[in-house]
Amino acid sequence: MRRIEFLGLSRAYGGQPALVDVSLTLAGGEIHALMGENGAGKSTLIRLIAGVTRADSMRVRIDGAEVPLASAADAARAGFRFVHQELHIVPQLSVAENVALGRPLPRRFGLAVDWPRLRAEAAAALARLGAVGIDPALPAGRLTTGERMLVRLAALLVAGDAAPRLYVLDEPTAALTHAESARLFAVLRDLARDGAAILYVSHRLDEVMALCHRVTVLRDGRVALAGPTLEIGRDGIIRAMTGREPRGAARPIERSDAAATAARAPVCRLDKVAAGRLSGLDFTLAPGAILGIAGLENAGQSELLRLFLGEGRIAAGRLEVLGRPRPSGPAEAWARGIALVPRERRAEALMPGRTITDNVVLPHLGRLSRPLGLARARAEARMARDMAAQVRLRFRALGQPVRSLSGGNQQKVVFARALAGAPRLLLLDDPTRGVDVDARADLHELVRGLAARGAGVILTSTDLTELLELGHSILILSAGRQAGLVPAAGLTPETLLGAIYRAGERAA
Amino acid sequence: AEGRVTVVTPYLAQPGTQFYVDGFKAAAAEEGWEVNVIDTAGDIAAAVARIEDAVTQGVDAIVINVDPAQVEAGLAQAQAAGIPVVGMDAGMHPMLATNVTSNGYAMAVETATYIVNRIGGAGNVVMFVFDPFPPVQMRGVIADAIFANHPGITVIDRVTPDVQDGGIADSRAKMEAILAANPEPGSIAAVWAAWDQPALGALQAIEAAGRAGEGIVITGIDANPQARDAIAAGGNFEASVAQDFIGIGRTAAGAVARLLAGETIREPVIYVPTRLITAANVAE
Amino acid sequence: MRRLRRYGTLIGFAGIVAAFAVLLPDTFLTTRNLLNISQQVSMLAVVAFSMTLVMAMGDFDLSVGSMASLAGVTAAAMFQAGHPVPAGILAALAVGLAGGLLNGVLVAWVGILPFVATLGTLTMFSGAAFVVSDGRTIFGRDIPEPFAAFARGGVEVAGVTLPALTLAALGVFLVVWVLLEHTAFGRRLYAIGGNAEAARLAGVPVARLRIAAFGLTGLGAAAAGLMYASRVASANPTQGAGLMLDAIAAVFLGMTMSEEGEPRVHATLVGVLILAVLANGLTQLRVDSYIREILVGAIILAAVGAAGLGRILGR
Amino acid sequence: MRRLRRYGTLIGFAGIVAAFAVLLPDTFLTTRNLLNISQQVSMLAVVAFSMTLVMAMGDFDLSVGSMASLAGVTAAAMFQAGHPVPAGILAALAVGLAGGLLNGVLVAWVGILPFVATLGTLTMFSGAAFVVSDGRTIFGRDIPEPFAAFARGGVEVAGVTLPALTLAALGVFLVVWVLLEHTAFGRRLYAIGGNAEAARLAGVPVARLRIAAFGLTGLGAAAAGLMYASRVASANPTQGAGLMLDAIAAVFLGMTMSEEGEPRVHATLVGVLILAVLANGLTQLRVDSYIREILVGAIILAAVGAAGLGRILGR
Ligand SMILES: Nc1ncnc2c1ncn2[C@@H]1O[C@H](COP(=O)(O)OP(=O)(O)OP(=O)(O)O)[C@@H](O)[C@H]1O
Ligand SMILES: Nc1ncnc2c1ncn2[C@@H]1O[C@H](COP(=O)(O)OP(=O)(O)OP(=O)(O)O)[C@@H](O)[C@H]1O
Ligand SMILES: [Mg+2]
Ligand SMILES: [Mg+2]
Repeated sequence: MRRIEFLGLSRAYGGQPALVDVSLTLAGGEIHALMGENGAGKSTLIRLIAGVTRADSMRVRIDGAEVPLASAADAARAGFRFVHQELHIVPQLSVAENVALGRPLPRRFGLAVDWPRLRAEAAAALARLGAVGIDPALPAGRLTTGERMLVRLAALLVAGDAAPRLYVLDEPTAALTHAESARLFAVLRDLARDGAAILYVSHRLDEVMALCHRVTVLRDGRVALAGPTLEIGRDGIIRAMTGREPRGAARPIERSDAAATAARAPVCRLDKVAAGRLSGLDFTLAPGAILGIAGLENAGQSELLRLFLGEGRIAAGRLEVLGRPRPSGPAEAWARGIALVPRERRAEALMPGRTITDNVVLPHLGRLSRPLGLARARAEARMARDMAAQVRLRFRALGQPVRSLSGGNQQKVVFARALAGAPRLLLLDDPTRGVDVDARADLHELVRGLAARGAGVILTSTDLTELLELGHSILILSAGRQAGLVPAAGLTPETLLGAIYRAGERAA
Repeated sequence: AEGRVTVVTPYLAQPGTQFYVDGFKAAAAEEGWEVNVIDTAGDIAAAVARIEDAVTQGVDAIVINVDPAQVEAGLAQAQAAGIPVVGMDAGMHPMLATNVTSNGYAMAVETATYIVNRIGGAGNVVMFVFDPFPPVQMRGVIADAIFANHPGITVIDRVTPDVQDGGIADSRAKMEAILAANPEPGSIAAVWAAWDQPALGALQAIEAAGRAGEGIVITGIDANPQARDAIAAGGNFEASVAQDFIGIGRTAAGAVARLLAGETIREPVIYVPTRLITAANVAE
Repeated sequence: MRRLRRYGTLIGFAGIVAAFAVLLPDTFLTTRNLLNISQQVSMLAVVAFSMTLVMAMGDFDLSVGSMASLAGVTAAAMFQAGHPVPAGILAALAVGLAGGLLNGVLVAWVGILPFVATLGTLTMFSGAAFVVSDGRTIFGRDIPEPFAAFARGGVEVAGVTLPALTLAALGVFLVVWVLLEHTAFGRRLYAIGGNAEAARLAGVPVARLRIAAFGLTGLGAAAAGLMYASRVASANPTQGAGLMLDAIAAVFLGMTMSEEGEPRVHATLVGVLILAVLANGLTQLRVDSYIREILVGAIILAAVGAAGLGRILGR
Repeated sequence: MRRLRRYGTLIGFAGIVAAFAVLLPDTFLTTRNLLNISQQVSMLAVVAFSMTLVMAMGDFDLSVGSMASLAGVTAAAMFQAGHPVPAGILAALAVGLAGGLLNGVLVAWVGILPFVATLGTLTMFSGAAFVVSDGRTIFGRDIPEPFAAFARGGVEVAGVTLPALTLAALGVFLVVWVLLEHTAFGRRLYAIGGNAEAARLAGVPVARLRIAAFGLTGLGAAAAGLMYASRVASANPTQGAGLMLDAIAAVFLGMTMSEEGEPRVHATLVGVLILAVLANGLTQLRVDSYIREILVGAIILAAVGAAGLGRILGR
């Protein structure tokens, strides 16, 4: 059996250690989970072994033999393949070229790219993931988030110069639907059975328990625990991650929160609204209510949320927000107390090069400034510091660029921005993507607290458990149409999934 | 005698400027001066700045090849520091000790009347002009007046070429378009250019269009070596006016020498003679 | 390493100044020469400062040079037609503001890339400058004495006369500095530069701010054009042409000094000074014009190169 | 909507051609005039095509104009010194390649922003061109007849003489097209331009490719400089200066035609043709030169504006 050993990995950023003397042994045929809170150092570890970030120290042995690992090319030669945490596709290139990115392309006459073969190879890799609907010739810029992730995953599977020995995936399921995830797991099990080693990062404990043979837990850049998954168990993993006892199950949904405020004017009211792909939207959101939107990937969840920002043209029906017609655009929306956590944190939410403070206070600048628009740096810093504490952000300084935060902590910055103004309508588009279990519970608590104080919340999530944990009621979207509105109580992820599919079939 | 002299010009890339700078340098070498030539590539404010720098540096004299009115801020500093400034084809100005140049009106008279005579006072004429630059603008005015004085002459186009590339290529493209728009043989009798580069561009366009045989008369001004070659070849480019560039440079150096010797120069402008160049005298 | 990265360009600048101070002990670090430099560079500085506004949004304005020319000839043409000095100045500034707003509308509403939009208006403004001036240089009697006197004037402070042009540039610097560093407006411009789509979704009125910023840049270009016209006591339709590339270069030089490579107006000031000091010092050293050009390029690259190397090694 | 967005610029171009065809029925759409246009624009085209290589990576090369001048005077100076024509051409191309590689190294290894790096080398190359030529125009007997004859020559095909310059530009077009569209090299340049981080993570050798692309752009600029020198049978140290901004404009015009706004060389060709046709047609219409400038700007903006509006409305 093949053994891949990473020994003594260390890396510090600006004097702050992100990884301290971490060692990790992977075996062929095994799926190995790498767990840890946001900022624990998982992605850093992966960037080191991918040769894209310089390690302060690192040794690599494959079957006992030392191998160099100083560049991405070295990693490719060693047979390592990666899907990194952020979605890295090139929108200008075709799907097929994205699948083959960084690999030698098949050629004709030793020069020109052999397009038919390139496409065939990409199509085969995509088919293995069940993504038969994606045309390899299409520009990747036209794909949805989930499809983009599938393209990156397919890139793992195409043939290359060296036989693949190790597959590394950093939170691959964060953007995938249930069905797509299931497909991916089957493929990973196949790859392991064929003798490859797999290193798998996820914050979803269920996945890890079901999929992985062994687990290594990082805490503050050090190995906190390592061993067989089944022996350690759920609670053992959480204890190792947080250093505390696991909390109880999620708080039962308190319907009284909603009931107390139901009498007041609704937060928003939709009367047979049709807009773009959306149709038949007909519901009222009371203060304190949390509405979950469920549906297949691309059923129109994001468009629905964006309606309240003033985007999209309303073709029929009436939409009222906070007692008035909807705002004319995002600027007016934020001013009226409507806040959004967008789906794609990199593309739609963050200014990666700007500081934490800049990112948090952006929509609230008007309120934070003196007359004539003179900015008050101290008030801005205060807001950022308060909110960072509320979302339990792990950061070095408020002045550090958001780019240098871990993925989950970047997401918390987006959350902090949305919560900062004590919004009256909170729109959450898959809001806890990549956030660790513990922090996720905190964020959920914040959302419930906001609702308890009378705000309305509308939420989508690729994670059905999250929808059911937070939502008071669930709206099922099917190809843009409102196909049902049901109380969340009594639903399980399985029954909800069934309802979504049934709605889909009815629509077809 | 020892002497440090700074020459400031925005136009060094122009062939004419290069020659009088050469003339000036040659004379300066004989005098044993240290000469620093500064080109500001068309930027007048930078010319002011460089004059100021020369004053700071404490040179013994400054020579400018730029409209003095526009660099008055620099001239004022020079005057305050007691440093004499000589114009080399610059223009007349009270703060200049003197200006050495050719008579621009006379040059335009010579080429415009050459064309009038050659085409018998009748026909269509294309003019290449450049009004942003006053010395060249006034040539255009003179030529306009002379052509207007002959009812048989029509000016069918008054083109301002793009001079960024030196003026030849764009003039050629413009002339090609004009030829295309006037396809009849004889529909263009002459091309008058306010300096040589457009004339050369027009010549290339006419030859490339296969219309060299129509007898289109081209004239330029400056008689730079490339123009002289063309005139000597006996084609459409028939005449240009030679300024004595070297002479202007040398005369300017002479003026500087007189000033350094403590003399005051009385005349505000010193003219250096020019000469019409045709196939007859081009070989000289 | 991070130090070298951020301060590389500044160290380069200090090195240049030190070198000239040693090579030109009697003339370089004199009050008079420093004031001369400040005055020589004032027009470029004004353009570069206001260019920083649009570059904070990640945009460009290539039309500033021809706008400066247009503003200059507009004022001069007004003077020529007998209007008083304030009227000419106001007209020129109005033209600058209008041209800048046009750029903004083309970029923000019509959706043309800033590079293409301002290249188009560059051509248009330049054509307009030729039309307004009839292609001539307007000078001499046509330029009123008080207008030309401005550039020659100054304010006496503690025995030193601070040139009016220098003070004007300082004023523009202060305005842009306050705008960019101390107002919500400036913070929002930087947000647009950081991620325009994210800024829009976070409630930043992107289109309106873009138009406003381009308007201000146009205004700044017009002010620089007026300063230029006053300094050379004349106006011609091409005199501002050289400003554009130098202004962008100054902003980019400054950008090497900030960690995330965003333009900051005080860094732009350093960029402007590098260009000015090089021109002044090398002239005084009587370096041959041609060699000087090669040197300016090489010195800029060396100064910036230290910063760049720092960034690479720190990765 | 997507159609309008992608084809707006192309429709604009067709509109321009149609307008000139109607206004100039006898002279515009003639073989001779079209060949003239193709020849007039060939040098700009070569620069723009090779510029497309670096712009595919999201970079710029501002030094192409002064590199073209430098290459021209290098060849001419070789001729003047008595070297044969092939030696002069090779020397000029070698200078272009070396200068381009220098740009690449400054950008990829030293880590200087392309804008600053190539602005620095622009100045250096321009200074070098002055030094090589001693600031003069080299012409006449110094330029060997066979060299000048190239630009006057052509290849007779079906009774029409295709100018040699046009054919040279077509050759460069083909090479760049194959490189960008059909080789792994070109596709990786697009990967760098589209998402440099993704390319780096995927193991694309970013630095090496950048250096190679800049090298090729330098080579292209040198080739354009040689074509220019051959066409005007002379070389001076500033004659390429106008090429840079126009080449970038052409690439940007083309970029409005692609979905994700990436430069494509066939789109660059359309951009180049728009500029050339406007210059030719408006001159033939004898539009006043000043008004012509305004019109060129306005027409370009209108042509591109349709594309931009499409993008906005389609959003
Ligand atoms: N480029 C960088 N500059 C400075 N600090 C960094 C940089 N990249 C990562 N860090 C720091 O290193 C630490 C580990 O981050 P890493 O991204 O590895 O966390 P992670 O375990 O992947 O978290 P998540 O689950 O949120 O993705 C964090 O404290 C982060 O702020
Ligand atoms: N800034 C400029 N812009 C356009 N063309 C210019 C410029 N400077 C010079 N030229 C052209 O280059 C030609 C050669 O320059 P030069 O300075 O020798 O002019 P000139 O013939 O000496 O003028 P003058 O009539 O004053 O003696 C000029 O005739 C002029 O047409
Ligand atoms: Mg991570
Ligand atoms: Mg003269």
